[in-house]
Amino acid sequence: MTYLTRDPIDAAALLAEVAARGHGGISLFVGAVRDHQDGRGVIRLEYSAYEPMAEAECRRIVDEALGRWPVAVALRHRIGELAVGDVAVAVAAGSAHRDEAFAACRYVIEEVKRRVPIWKKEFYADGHVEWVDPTARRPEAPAAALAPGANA
Amino acid sequence: MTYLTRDPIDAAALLAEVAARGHGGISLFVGAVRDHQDGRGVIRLEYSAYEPMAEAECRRIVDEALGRWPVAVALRHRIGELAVGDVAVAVAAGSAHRDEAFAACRYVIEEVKRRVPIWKKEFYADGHVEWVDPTARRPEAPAAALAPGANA
Amino acid sequence: MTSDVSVRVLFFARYAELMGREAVDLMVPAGATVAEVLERVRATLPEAGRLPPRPVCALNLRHVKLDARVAAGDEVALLPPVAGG
Amino acid sequence: MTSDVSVRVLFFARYAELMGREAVDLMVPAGATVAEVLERVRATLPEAGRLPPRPVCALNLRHVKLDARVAAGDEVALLPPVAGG
Repeated sequence: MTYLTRDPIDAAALLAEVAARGHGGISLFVGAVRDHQDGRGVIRLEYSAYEPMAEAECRRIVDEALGRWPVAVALRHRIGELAVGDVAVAVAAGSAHRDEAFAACRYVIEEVKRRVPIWKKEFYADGHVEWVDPTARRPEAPAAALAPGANA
Repeated sequence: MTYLTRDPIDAAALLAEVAARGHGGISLFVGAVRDHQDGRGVIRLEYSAYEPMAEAECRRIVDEALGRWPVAVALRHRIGELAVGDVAVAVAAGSAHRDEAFAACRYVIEEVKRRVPIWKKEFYADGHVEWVDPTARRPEAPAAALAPGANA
Repeated sequence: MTSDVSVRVLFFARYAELMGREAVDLMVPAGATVAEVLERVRATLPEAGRLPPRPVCALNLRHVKLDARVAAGDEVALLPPVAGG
Repeated sequence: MTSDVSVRVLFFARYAELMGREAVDLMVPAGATVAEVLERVRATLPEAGRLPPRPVCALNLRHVKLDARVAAGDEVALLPPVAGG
């Protein structure tokens, strides 16, 4: 696996991956497990994935970023069981200038959250267990919104 | 000194400073010394500062970010002699949600570059030495643009 | 005359729990759409009544619309709302 | 009748090189503006002719407009275009 990992994510290693002598700016985003969600205490969670598609979709997203901006990009998403504070995802984008670095980093994390088939089961302090559905408060997105070409 | 340092900047330490159990997102920006500037090869550079004002201005910028967004912020700017690839500045912003983390991180780095009295002397491969003037291609900003209240 | 082909349908996360399984192999007419594969799933497995009417689907590791057509050996995946990051 | 007060004027980076010094102590009328302090600098030090007509200035560690007024013991700094980050 290139983009998915069952091991802890080392954010500093991602910085090193995109560092280059011509890169003046690196934007790094680190997503960690919060201790709360919608007002409920979270104890731990499990990420699962449609692994071959998640890998392919991550590669497509990274390639899209490389095509749009003159950047180097590193991306890692952890799967398996995570505790509060654990890093779930990290994205690093390095470029000669910070505008491109920020734009590429933001693009990758937004697309990862929107498109990559990874699911999260949260275990709450009150004993409940739930699959997280970020679309639950909005109408369910039609499949067309996720079809190729819809991001242009 | 709190925000200025003559020692190498440890970006991972800044991540740790803003990590908290309620923080799901951390945006980190790392600015490093590029090997080129306007097409010329850069060998090394020296950052100098009006140190007490630079410290005060960094604190004001961080306080502004804390007042605008529910974030934790860490900021470090290196001064003295730096080589290509050395980290010159790092900003980390942690928040419950990534929008705020990105916004605060971006705000801090933009304001640092705009307002903090730090100067950069670049030593080029061709033997030239120059004070970097980011305003050189635009009309010189009037003092009023930097006066208190002008950022609202 | 149309020949039938075998496709594999995958269920993930909450859908796997609703279905009580992670996959099923089905025969469908060659050139059937993903929507027709879903109809065959519903006709074959009663638990499929718990799935949303138009789930997000992938075909061979790519998101597709429901009018995409399948071929022999294709892998169709039903994807609950994703929650990575 | 206005009494004179002492203020310290600081030069940094390229301005320090142009001036050949990093600071000068000057007497100015109490309540003088930063613009008037600059005039006094120009009247006192010929090298000040190399400075821009309206440099960015700070008074006691804060950016100010040129009409800000100084008091005894104040520190006025002339700031070349900054280049941090």
